[in-house]
Amino acid sequence: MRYFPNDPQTRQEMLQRIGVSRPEDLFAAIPANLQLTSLLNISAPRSEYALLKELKAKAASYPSELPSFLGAGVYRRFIPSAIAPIVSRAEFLTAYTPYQPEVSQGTLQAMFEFQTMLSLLTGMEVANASMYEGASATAEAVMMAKRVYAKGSKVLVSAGLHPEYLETLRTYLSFGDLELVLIPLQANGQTDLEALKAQLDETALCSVLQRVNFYGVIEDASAHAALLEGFKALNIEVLPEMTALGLLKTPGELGVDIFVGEGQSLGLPVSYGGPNLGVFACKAEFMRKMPGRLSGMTEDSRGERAFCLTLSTREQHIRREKATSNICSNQALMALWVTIYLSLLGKSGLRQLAQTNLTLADYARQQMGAAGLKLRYSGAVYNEFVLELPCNAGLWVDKIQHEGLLAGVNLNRFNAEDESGLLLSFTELNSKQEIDLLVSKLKELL
Amino acid sequence: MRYFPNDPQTRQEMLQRIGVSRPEDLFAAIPANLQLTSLLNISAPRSEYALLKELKAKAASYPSELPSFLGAGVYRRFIPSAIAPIVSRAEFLTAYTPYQPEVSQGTLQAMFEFQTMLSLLTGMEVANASMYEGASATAEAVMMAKRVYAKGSKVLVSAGLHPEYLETLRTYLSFGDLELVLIPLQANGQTDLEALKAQLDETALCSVLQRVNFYGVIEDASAHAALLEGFKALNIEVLPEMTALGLLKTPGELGVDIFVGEGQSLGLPVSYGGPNLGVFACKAEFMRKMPGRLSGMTEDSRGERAFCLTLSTREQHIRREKATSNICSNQALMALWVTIYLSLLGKSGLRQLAQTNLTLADYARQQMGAAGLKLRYSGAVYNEFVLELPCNAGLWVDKIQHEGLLAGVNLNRFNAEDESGLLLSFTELNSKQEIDLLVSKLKELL
Amino acid sequence: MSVGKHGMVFSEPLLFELKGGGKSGMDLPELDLPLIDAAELLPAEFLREAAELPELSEPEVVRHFTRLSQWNYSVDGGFYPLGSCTMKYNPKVNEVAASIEGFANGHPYAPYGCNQGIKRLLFEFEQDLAEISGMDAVSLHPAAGSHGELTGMMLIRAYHLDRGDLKRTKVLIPDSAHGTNPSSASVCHLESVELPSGPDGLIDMEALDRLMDENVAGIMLTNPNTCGLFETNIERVCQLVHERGGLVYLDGANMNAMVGVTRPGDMGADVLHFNTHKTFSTPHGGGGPGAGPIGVKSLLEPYLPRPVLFEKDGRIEMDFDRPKSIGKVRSFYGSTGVLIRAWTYIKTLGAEGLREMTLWAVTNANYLKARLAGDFHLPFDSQHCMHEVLLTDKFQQERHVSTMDLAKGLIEAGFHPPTVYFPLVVSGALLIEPTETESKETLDHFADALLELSKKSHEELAELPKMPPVGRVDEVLANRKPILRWQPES
Amino acid sequence: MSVGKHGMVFSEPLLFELKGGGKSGMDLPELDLPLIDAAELLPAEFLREAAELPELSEPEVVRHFTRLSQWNYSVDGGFYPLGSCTMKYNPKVNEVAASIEGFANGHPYAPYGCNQGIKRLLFEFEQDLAEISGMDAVSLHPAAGSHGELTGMMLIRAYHLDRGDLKRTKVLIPDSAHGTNPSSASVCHLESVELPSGPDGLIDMEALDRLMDENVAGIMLTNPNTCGLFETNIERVCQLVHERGGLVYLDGANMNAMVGVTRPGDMGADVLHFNTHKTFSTPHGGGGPGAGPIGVKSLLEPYLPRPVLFEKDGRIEMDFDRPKSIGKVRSFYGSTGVLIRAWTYIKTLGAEGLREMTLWAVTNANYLKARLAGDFHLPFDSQHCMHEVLLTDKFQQERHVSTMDLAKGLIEAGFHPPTVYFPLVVSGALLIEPTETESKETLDHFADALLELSKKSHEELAELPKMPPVGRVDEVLANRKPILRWQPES
Ligand SMILES: Cc1ncc(COP(=O)(O)O)c(C=O)c1O
Ligand SMILES: Cc1ncc(COP(=O)(O)O)c(C=O)c1O
Repeated sequence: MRYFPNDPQTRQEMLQRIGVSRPEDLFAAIPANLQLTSLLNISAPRSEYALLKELKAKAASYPSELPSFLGAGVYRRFIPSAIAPIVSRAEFLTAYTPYQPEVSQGTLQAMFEFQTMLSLLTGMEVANASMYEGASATAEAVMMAKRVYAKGSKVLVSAGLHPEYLETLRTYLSFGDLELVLIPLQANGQTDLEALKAQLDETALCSVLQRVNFYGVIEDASAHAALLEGFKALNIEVLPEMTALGLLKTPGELGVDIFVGEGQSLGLPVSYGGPNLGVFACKAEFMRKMPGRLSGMTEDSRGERAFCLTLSTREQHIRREKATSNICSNQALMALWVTIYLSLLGKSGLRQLAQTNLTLADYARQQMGAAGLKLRYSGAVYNEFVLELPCNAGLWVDKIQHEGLLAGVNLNRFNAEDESGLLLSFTELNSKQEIDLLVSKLKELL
Repeated sequence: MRYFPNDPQTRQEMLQRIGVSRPEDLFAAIPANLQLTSLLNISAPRSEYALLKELKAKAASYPSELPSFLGAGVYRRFIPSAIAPIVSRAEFLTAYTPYQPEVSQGTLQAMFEFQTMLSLLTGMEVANASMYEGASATAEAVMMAKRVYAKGSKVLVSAGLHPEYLETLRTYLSFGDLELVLIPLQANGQTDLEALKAQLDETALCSVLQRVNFYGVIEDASAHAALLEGFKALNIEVLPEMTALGLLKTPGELGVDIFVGEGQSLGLPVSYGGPNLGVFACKAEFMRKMPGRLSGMTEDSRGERAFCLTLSTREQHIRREKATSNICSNQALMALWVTIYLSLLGKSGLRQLAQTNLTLADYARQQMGAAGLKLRYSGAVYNEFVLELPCNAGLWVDKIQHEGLLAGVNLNRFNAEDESGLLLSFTELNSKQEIDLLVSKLKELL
Repeated sequence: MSVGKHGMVFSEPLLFELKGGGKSGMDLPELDLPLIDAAELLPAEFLREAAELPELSEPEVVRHFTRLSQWNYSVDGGFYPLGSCTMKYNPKVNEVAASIEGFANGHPYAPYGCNQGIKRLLFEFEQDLAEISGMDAVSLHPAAGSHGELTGMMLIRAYHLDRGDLKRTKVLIPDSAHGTNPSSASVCHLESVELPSGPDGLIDMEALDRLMDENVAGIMLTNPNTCGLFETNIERVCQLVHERGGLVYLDGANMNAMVGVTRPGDMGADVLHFNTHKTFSTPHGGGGPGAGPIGVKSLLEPYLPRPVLFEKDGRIEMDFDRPKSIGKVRSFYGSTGVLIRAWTYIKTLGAEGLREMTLWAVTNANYLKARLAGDFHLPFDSQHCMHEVLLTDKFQQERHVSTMDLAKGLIEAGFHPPTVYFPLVVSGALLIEPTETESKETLDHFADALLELSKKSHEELAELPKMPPVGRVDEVLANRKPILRWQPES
Repeated sequence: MSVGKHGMVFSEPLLFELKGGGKSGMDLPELDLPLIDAAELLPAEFLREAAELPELSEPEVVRHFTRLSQWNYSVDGGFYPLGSCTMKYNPKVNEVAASIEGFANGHPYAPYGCNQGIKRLLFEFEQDLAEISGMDAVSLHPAAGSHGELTGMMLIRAYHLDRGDLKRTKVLIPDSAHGTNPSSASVCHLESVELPSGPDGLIDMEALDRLMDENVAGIMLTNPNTCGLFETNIERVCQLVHERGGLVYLDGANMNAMVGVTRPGDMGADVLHFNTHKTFSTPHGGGGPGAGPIGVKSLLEPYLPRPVLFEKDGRIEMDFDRPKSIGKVRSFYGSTGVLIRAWTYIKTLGAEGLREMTLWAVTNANYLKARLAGDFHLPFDSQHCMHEVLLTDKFQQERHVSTMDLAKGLIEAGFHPPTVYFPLVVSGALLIEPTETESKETLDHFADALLELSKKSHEELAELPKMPPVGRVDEVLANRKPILRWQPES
């Protein structure tokens, strides 16, 4: 076994020093009836060559080469080649949580830079070092709201929230006594703020709004914020497609209390939806109520700038059952990845990227409109929108796959009654040419 | 341009400090008529995404997935995943020649380890830190022989030497006054030692023998060495497929004076034949006549073990026209790659690898023999041999490619008169199953 | 190997302190359309000023992060015996596996058939984990161990609630447990009741008997526990809990002491989590990502997060129609990229290799124990240790030398310190987990270094470490005056 | 950025000193046949004892080389202004390009059609190099710059010999030339005649006139020369050489000062080499691999190494039928993996980017010159420098401070030293080449450090460097008692 360094003779020496004759003797504390007497029913050891061959065969079922309009919470991004070689440097890859700051300044400074980068991007005062991913981070935001506003009990949630986030939130809430109230969308695809208003009272714990909502429509976040004024309910913004912040007003400017994002959209591989990256930021006043790790700037014994984990008294390893979250291992490497991505992209790059997404989606809307196809919602969009197909979306998507396009997400997946909705996403990896091809396929339906 | 760090304003500051207003002013020393007045006729800048797409499309013409029996000087090897991440560590990849030992101990120790590893593998007393590749290294060996034995003038070369090595040697010799005499092969595929004997006299500078010769036949190196005894002619051994040293007697044991190998066979990617790796080793007595870099063990100012480039007085940057070779940049990273490969493979692994190659080639020989196919030579082989096809080898190879096999090297490429010879190579990447398929295709010819 | 040397490591400003302006380190794909200004399409009040991200070239970014990396200690760089974390070697082939194009690009909502390959892999992985743990079903959704704990506790709660047993709102947790256990319990509104350990470091059966009542949903225990000891009474514990209507959660962080040798499912556990980033060699990444698959007995299967994978007509399908499911605990289906690595590891080792792994992980720990016993206090010595050994600074404290001093001294000597001051059941804990991928040679170097340090005075150690890029870091200051982001100088 | 700090770097024994035995760090592919013992197939006298290679596990090997790497200075880690070597940033995308499966696996003797893609790429690359240099044809065979020189000189000899001009056995080489020039000339049996530089560091036209006779095959010159100066008389030089029957070889190591601005072909060069590992950003790899393509005017085209690429019916073919070819200079067709990287670089920059590259490489060098002039002796100051600036230690020598002292002081300050004591035409040379991929910020740090060092005493500097893993290394000892391999202790 190529991973085990001690040869049989060395092992004998070690066992001798320990005072046993076989390694099995070391397990004497395990009752005999619990000890396995035969090998596990798992395949025999296999060579690296054979395994890579099998892995490639398995991966080959995915048609990577096809133009794709799949989004809906996980976005295809151009990923510069410069990121992976840095992230996979053993010093980042094979270290763990920087508990010992003297030998972890690289991780700690990168975490601090991530926090800063996300603060700059969101306009929020404090960002943490990562959560698992967007959906559970949304649940954490609601739980944090409860720590901030103990009297609140009603969780107001826009129906524009990603269905999987919503389902996750429901799961988290189902064991406590918070009540989840769903606020419907209007015909234009924006959240019905009147309906929200009707629910606002002192029992309202928070209002959860996905700013570019699941159906691609940009919410009127200022109006949302204005509505919440005068209530204790916290303003929680969710944003899976974070590149929208290359154009859209920051949650910070909009008075958001807690911001939750999905960092996958900032240059992480799609990777079947994981590992992804929960982005979590809030107002400074709530800092000590926040979940997750934080890197702080401090000094070393020589008086030089240094970094260390800080405000750990919020965390499970100190606070145990009273911690602000149970999170321990998190998405540190993904946060590093995103930090490098944003460093490379930079100020002007981010803007250009967002405008590119906007341009492509707009071109598609125009072309589809011109072709007589029906858009489900009229609200302004960023890089996604819903098409109302004149046929069964699932069947059409499967058919079109064989014609060489991954045409979009069939909304039936999230709503059994929705048979015609197709959610299309446009990123910098798409082109006019691909959109023209898509439109030509769609035209065949008319 | 993403590779240039200075923004326009900084550039202005710099130009100002220099005292010019435009960068073009810095080129005033270039006569005006030599200055280009328009852009080069080279494509416009292209994005990383577009280029990688194009590169993948270009690479796709090669059918990597097909079973392959191509060898003939460049060998398909199983390459463990652990090598690339180390070799591509920036500290190895983006450093240069370790002229400043204080900041290059990593490269220097690895070079020293390579030299040791190759000494152990070949049984030769001294190995250098690398040559470009096998063919030019063979020419360097002959030129070195001339430095050792100044009176020699006749270069005896076995016809079993790789044709491209032979052609390279001819090129190098064509500007001096050494005479190249080709020693033919016998019917069994071994070099005709009688013919060699007839050429041996005091004008014989050296005898160049490829031990596992180009046609796959293992030469009788002991007899060759015995023959040279009593003559001043140097015994030069060439070995493109170095894994044969997992089984075969070392050149050191056989009294070889200069050994030349192609390190590609020790775990480097095929990569269309380059970059590859010249391995060069010799007896200690010739050390100061050797070409190429050497890392030596010494001490630092604290009395601790350290390494540095040594015997540099042989080299071009010191000795200029009197240097032992003109080589400067070499194949350092390839040497590192091979060092890691051999470290992973280890003593038992190398033996197993060589036996695997031997086993597969033997199985193929047995099966083909049993099927009534004709082998060109009867001599013992390692992992390659020549099949005498009952048809035009070139046409058959092209046809069989379309049936899903890269069936071997058509020898017509090297000899216009040879229309039926097919050189087959078997490595650990082949299998019984693949060989059975090949044999079944070959049977169709009978 | 152990002796520290100076190195090629330099100071490096913050990203935001590098001079930028007007550049980008990334070229976006060419757009075959004229770029539309956002202001033409979106209402002005929707739009922002450009975010003040750094403006750097690719070489600057690469150098910045390369330099930062050079300040980190890592498994590839040295011995990292962080107890409870299983810092074993992370095989390089695993990284190759996860980055294969079809995996890296696979979209979770792609049409029928596209993801058969990855689904098959995940299904196989579930089966292997079930076999390894002796459980009936596995869910790969949880993102890390603690997320697995939470999911598992939700299942236990769902089970009781489904049976109408509404009063079970407490959970027993040994005092030696990891902090995530009580914390995870809290997140799903279970009240933690601390179960004191006996003098042998094991579960105190009397206390269990006393505390396990009809308000208790179950027990969350770690086996081997965080003292490196196998809970010898594990069957009786499970039996007792079960008899009184509770369920057993087993924290599988320490599976590296059990794989191929014994199975939690056979002991009586109803639900457990795995840490792929511990037992199954996926890299720790400076804090993550991990993955925390859970295994359950069939009584909990109906409550598993949705969707659940199953095989039908030779294809792997997803079952969304799970009426009793707790629902989702995250978006999509898990840390797939991490799970691919873990699959590769299990398939590489195979049944034989997995057992070897455990045997030699435990041997390595006991070898260190043998080397250090005598000079260090062993708080619990009734059995061989499992895959990690717990020491304390009791003997050293007699000379005012603390665990912290020893830890910083180890840094100076070129090692990563063990886990310190955990578990909390002993004072001045040093929890040392060597893992099976370390050589005797390395263990000897480490033991030699620790033995030498243990003889030093507090004064000598207090100045250490001197060698790393920074001296001892002032964590108190960081807490008192939190600076959590860089601010432009105004 | 410039200030050195201590780091995570440890001592490491030799590979052969690590304890091994009975293990391998590699699993070979499964063999579906019984393994045959070699003794059954081969005569016993052919066979060896197993080679005493190390027997290590994968984790040990990975850690060993990771630790070694941590002792190296690198471009990604810091400023590396090694003159004449163009240590620019090596883009990461180039590495991805070369490792694409079809390229990495492509066998040079594969049947018809398999290698169309790589041949097309190489053909395009030849065309781009011809355009960049103003030459008529390009060969990609040579493995590095010096190999290119040798090949080029062979072409020149072949040309003369082909014309029956047998007496041209000398070659003129300026005294400032790189050592490879005279050495390459020697390998193809040309006698080097040193051409003294004028007081301005440029070719002395009178000396040229005197030495250029009918026994001279040609001249080998470097432009810009190794003093960082453009040979202003280049056209007259070429003209004179041509008039007297010689040919002009241009050492293209310094192309980074010319691409997109001026072309050697237009100056009169007949043959030149490129160093892809300098101008075209392919990594230096601790000494290689490089690639040294050559460009020629049409008069030398018939002699190019075989085979030559050409286009026919939309396909790229290889022409082996070249009766006047010098033959091959290596096996196969060149350092393909390196050439793929260089192609990617050229296509990334495009015409605009290539010119920018040159403009800013020269600007960076002149900026350093401006910062350092006054405090350092500039031996030649008649023109702006090109992409590198040559200083000497003349002023510092007044206080007994040498170039060597400054170099080691720079190491201590966190920089790689410039090229030292080359070119030989000045005493105590410091040849500084910043390249275009360095920021002003870095240049300023470097200039500040060098200016500070230049004020130190010899005594202060003699002790440096202190920070790297080793102190000053005893090269004299290494030469006196060469130890070139590890020996098992007997
Ligand atoms: C015993 C124990 N349980 C649980 C956890 C939590 O696992 P994770 O960090 O994967 O969330 C840890 C992590 O260190 C642990 O040591
Ligand atoms: C001026 C000059 N010419 C030629 C060479 C030789 O090039 P290579 O090292 O690629 O053989 C060099 C290398 O440093 C050089 O600086």
